[in-house]
Amino acid sequence: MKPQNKLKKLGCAAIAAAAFAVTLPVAQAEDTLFIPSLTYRTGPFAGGGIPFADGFADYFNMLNERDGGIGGAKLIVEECETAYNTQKGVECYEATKDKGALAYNPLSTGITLALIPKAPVDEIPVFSMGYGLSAAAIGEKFPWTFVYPTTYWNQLSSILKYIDANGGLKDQKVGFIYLDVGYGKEPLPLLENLSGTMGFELAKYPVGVKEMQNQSAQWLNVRKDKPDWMIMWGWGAMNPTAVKEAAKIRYPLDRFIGNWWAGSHNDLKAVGKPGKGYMAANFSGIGQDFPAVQDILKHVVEKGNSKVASADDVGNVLYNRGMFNAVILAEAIKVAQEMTGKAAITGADMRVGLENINLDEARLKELGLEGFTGPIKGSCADHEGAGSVFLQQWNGEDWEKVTDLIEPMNDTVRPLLEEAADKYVSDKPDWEGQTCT
Amino acid sequence: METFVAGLHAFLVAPFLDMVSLPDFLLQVIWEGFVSGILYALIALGFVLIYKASAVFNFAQGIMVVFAALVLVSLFDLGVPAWLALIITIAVMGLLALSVERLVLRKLVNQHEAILLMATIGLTLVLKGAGQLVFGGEPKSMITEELGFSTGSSDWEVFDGIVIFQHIDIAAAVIAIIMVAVLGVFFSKTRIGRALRAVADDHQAALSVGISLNQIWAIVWFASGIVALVTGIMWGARSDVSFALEIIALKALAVLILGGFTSVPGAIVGGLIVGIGEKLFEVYWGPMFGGGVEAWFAYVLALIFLLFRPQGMFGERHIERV
Amino acid sequence: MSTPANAHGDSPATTEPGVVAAAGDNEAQRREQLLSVENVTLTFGGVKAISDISFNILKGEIRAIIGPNGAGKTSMLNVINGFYHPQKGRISYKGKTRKRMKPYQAASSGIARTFQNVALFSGMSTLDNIMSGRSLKMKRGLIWQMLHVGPARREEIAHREHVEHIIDFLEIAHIRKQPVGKLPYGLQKRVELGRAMAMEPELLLLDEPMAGMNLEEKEDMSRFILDLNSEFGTTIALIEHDMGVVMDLADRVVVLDYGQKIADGTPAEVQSNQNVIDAYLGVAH
Amino acid sequence: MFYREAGQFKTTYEADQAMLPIAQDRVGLLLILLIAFAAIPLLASDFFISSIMIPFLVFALAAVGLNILMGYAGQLSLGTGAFMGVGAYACYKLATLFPDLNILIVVFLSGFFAAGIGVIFGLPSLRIKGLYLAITTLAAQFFLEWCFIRIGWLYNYNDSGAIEVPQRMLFGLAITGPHATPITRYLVILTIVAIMTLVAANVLRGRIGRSWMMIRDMDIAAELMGIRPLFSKLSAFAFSSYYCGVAGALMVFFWLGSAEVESFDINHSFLIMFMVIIGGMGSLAGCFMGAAFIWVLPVILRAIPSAFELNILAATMEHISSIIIGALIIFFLIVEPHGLARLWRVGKEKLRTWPFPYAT
Repeated sequence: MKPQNKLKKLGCAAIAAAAFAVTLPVAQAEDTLFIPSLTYRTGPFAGGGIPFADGFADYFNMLNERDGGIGGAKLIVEECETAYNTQKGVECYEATKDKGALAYNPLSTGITLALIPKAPVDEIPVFSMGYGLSAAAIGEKFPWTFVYPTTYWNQLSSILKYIDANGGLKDQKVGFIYLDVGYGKEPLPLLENLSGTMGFELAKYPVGVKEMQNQSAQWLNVRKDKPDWMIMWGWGAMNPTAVKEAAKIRYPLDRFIGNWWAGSHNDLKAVGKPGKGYMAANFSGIGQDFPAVQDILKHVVEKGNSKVASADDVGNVLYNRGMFNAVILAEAIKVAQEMTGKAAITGADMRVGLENINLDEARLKELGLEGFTGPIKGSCADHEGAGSVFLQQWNGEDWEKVTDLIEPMNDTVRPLLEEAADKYVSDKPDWEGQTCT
Repeated sequence: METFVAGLHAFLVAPFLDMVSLPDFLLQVIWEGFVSGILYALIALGFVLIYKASAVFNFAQGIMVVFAALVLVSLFDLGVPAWLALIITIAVMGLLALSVERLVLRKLVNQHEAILLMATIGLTLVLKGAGQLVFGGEPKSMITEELGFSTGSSDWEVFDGIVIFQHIDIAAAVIAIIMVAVLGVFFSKTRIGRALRAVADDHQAALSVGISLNQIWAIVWFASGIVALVTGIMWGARSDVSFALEIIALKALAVLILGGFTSVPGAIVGGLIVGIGEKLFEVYWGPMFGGGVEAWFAYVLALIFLLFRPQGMFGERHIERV
Repeated sequence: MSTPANAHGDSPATTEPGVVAAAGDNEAQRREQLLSVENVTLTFGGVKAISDISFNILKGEIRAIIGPNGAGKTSMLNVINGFYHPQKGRISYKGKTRKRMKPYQAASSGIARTFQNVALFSGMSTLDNIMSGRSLKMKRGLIWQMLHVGPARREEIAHREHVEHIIDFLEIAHIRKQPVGKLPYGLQKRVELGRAMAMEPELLLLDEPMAGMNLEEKEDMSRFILDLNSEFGTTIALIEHDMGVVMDLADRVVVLDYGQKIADGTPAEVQSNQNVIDAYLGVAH
Repeated sequence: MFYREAGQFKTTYEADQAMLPIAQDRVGLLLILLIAFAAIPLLASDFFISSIMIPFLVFALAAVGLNILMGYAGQLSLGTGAFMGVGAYACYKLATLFPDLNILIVVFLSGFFAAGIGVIFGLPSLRIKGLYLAITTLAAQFFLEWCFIRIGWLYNYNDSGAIEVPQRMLFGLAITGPHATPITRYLVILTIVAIMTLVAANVLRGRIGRSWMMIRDMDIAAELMGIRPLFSKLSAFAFSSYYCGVAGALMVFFWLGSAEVESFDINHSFLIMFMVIIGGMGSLAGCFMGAAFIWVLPVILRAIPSAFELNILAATMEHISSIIIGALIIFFLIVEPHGLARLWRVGKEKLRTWPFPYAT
């Protein structure tokens, strides 16, 4: 027996092993800041993922073009496609974490949940901007996770506050239509709790991921139950279908409020005029009338360095939200640089930066984002910033901001968040929190 | 014991009382079920056409629906007039049929049905990738009005209430009926149609009387492509055109179980049973289980049905021989 | 069709006359009855495949079932091993009357068979096909199978030895490891016989064991059947179209036509029966 | 010339019945195991281990499970994803209900739940065959998915609706949870997969495996030879689902770390079916080849743009890889419907007779 043919037999495995055995060293000739961007430009939710990813990338590009990066260090944004799929998301994480990743924006509840336990081990913070696990707002329990500017729970409280201020909430019937996955179910504990304390009746209408475009049964039930208000936690193709169905059963659309993932331009353009009156929460400004957005147009889009299909897409709801995500990260990088005194920071530095973020009105103006959003101030204990949301309304062709910022009912929500955080940690005996003084 | 009786009452009696107490609402539920049933039936019809003529279980039918609708909408977005976009889309579906026949089916003649199924799943991946590559992943809205369909609705006042009919739904029903009628005439009156049936009955016999199998295959795939386009327009008008639609097409598989793989009337009746059945079940029984039962109702119905009638609704009992 | 006389002349089995003589009428009467079929009727949706047929099979004999195409011969075998369930009639096997029986119950009570159109396990090798005949004889449970050590392994080896004897007996050692799907038809028939033999049946049903074979292959097959009958004492019921073969092999013959029994007796009796001659020469149809 | 069995005489049936009767194959397998157990942990990067090897092993095990059902017993199933889910949720429940029970025992126990559910949804196979059966297994897929969402008890009423893996130790080493290193998790999975594959090979070459193949090749003949279809088909469903269940438990506990229902959706059923088809129905080695092909190829394709500094969007690459995989599936079906395993065997046959191509 000779060995040659064995080599052939093992060829595949050997080549693969050799190819991946050595990780390529990251070139550190000049200081760089590496930011992985987990995107979903494909799959059933691509409609929301694409503008978000564009806004995210364009803002960092703009900083590179305009300011030469942050603190002299160039920003490198590497996209990794997850298709909103947890397994691919974890793969993206594994593939990029050793390149000096500063923070992860998982952009899906499933991926967020998978990354939260990994963050303290690999010392890379997870920044799930207004999504993921609401309980992660509790900084003592989740040192490595941030949810600025607010959580699903606080957002829900803002929406309920709006309802309360517009005709009262007591003894009303509130319908909650939601995507039947972790994301949609996330606010249910709070909703059930508040329905008791605030005295409204709750009706739940789950929409399966496979049934997103087939909601007539849910809306028939709505027609039967006649709730006074409808709240939606929807995403992707679920949103336009829901608004269409609501219009079909002649539900008063100005009493139908979506959360901030259920109010994008994509969603309502697919509905058009019949969607007039539908409202949605938002925490990032709409349109191009912000100096920062103008800078993006000037430095990135007009030079052809953006992936947006047309310049008109800049400034739409999800584009601006992606940009806002980048703004917070950029600000955290800047804070971290100032606190550590080095340009090329690490994930651990980034955590400190995120914790000490302070986007007040003055700073927002400096950034060219006056009136874009409410102020955000983080702390060791508060990884949420208890930000406010405003409501926007579809006028048949475009979104209009129709309310001022509505403060959340933080006093009610915070204890519940703490309870939830305790519960999350309770069955993990070796979970490491932090003490804030 | 009491809870058991109460549960039994809630399951077996209360839903029917509900139905009777709001008859106009019941009618609305049945109408909604009827419309989605029609759409399931149309997808199933595409399956049946291909299976009848080539014994290929075309898993790609669902993605063909999305693909056709995407081509149409994207052409319109590029500034092509609606009527021209429609014609070009039909041509694209024809081209697709030809290439599927040339590149895939011709090479897989006489293979086991599982292999052919797999090939169409491969085709699904190709179409999905190509569709997103060319047209992008964003959902698009169907050009309903531009194609001449009304987006309004009409009310029917009955039983002290109203039943709302969307015009587009009525159009879907009418078009489905016309298509089934046209297919019926096509199968029984035209030369190609008769050839198709000959192929369905016996491939070799059909070959021996000089019918080109390749031609037939291309034709049935084209026909299913057109059925897919119609389905895509109708469903797209109800929600939007996106790849999320593909998963709904899987329901047509349950329809096929009820109706049988080769029966056109079976596809229609099966589609309506699934459509109306799942709406009734979701609306009247769903809340008992926390809702969302629509996701599995059709399949479980098909499974139970098969246990009692393995040959399907219109199939004949098969005698096994050794 | 070749005349019986011719076929007899070509028969290679020179020891045969002795066997036939031993199975004379009186002798048969004294023998124990292994299986009896009484007034069996089988219909498929109104079409009568078998109507009111009775006959018996004695222990140790070779019983032939003959008749023109569509006479109901294969249906008869299907009834005997429980694949079809007759609407009327009784079947007694080893003295016990059975009503409705599943095929696998028939198999475990000692009935094996081969098929008109070879029904081998096409994805498996010759060896595995014949080993599959030992399924009922192998007893070791899942846990032992999973470990494949000790008893399970010893059992496997013991049965392998038995199967190797059959392979030697049927002279198919050279194709032991080949997938059966690619074997020529004659060999496939032989493997199928081997598979049935591996079950060590008391009653072996052969459905046209020589269909489509050339003369040489038929001679081989006849030899195997006779040896099987005489060496192992297996009772055999066979369907065969070649009258020469039937006349040479069978102790007694039952003739079916259009689902009805038209004759029953020794080959000589049947051969001279007017009904049989009419059926075969096509007087009625 | 080198791959030849001339001179290797078998003098006992035992030697002839060995799993790999040819000496070269035995050495080859040994080498593969050596690489898997020693070379990869020593040399490979974390990314290679945690994003390529671990998923590859998990999917290979699931593919073994499905192949038992599809390739050996001839029963089509589209419910693999859900059966994996049953294993994963069972594992989670057991691990949290009995925190002191060794996690490996929990993993092996959880397979039994999957097996039980598999048997229930295998019942229609007694009356239905082929594609009809495949569609009824969709009922299992969608019904179970719904259960995973709707029955809060299954995920301990977590607010997130997901199951989260607790940390568990073995010999003082964390083997699950975020502190378990990729190499530890890899070695645990590798050991389990190796043992379970060996067990599958043993069962498949014995009486039970043969009875499955009999049902697959000619169910009527099998029944006439004493195989009870009820027992045989259901045991195949049970055995197959057990494997899928363990694979699902491994997937969540040793790879993902947490999972929602989407980790067990219909796409996973298809993914594993592709692996079986591409690898080769009725071949255990094929399961590994198929899993490697289907899982590793997209990873490599994704790595191409950054490796060559091409300015291609990750999403574009995703679409292209979907097209390529789809086209390859069709290509394989046309060229060799029996998969990579058959290609490999044909290659070996050629090698055996080389340089005399006709000496078979």
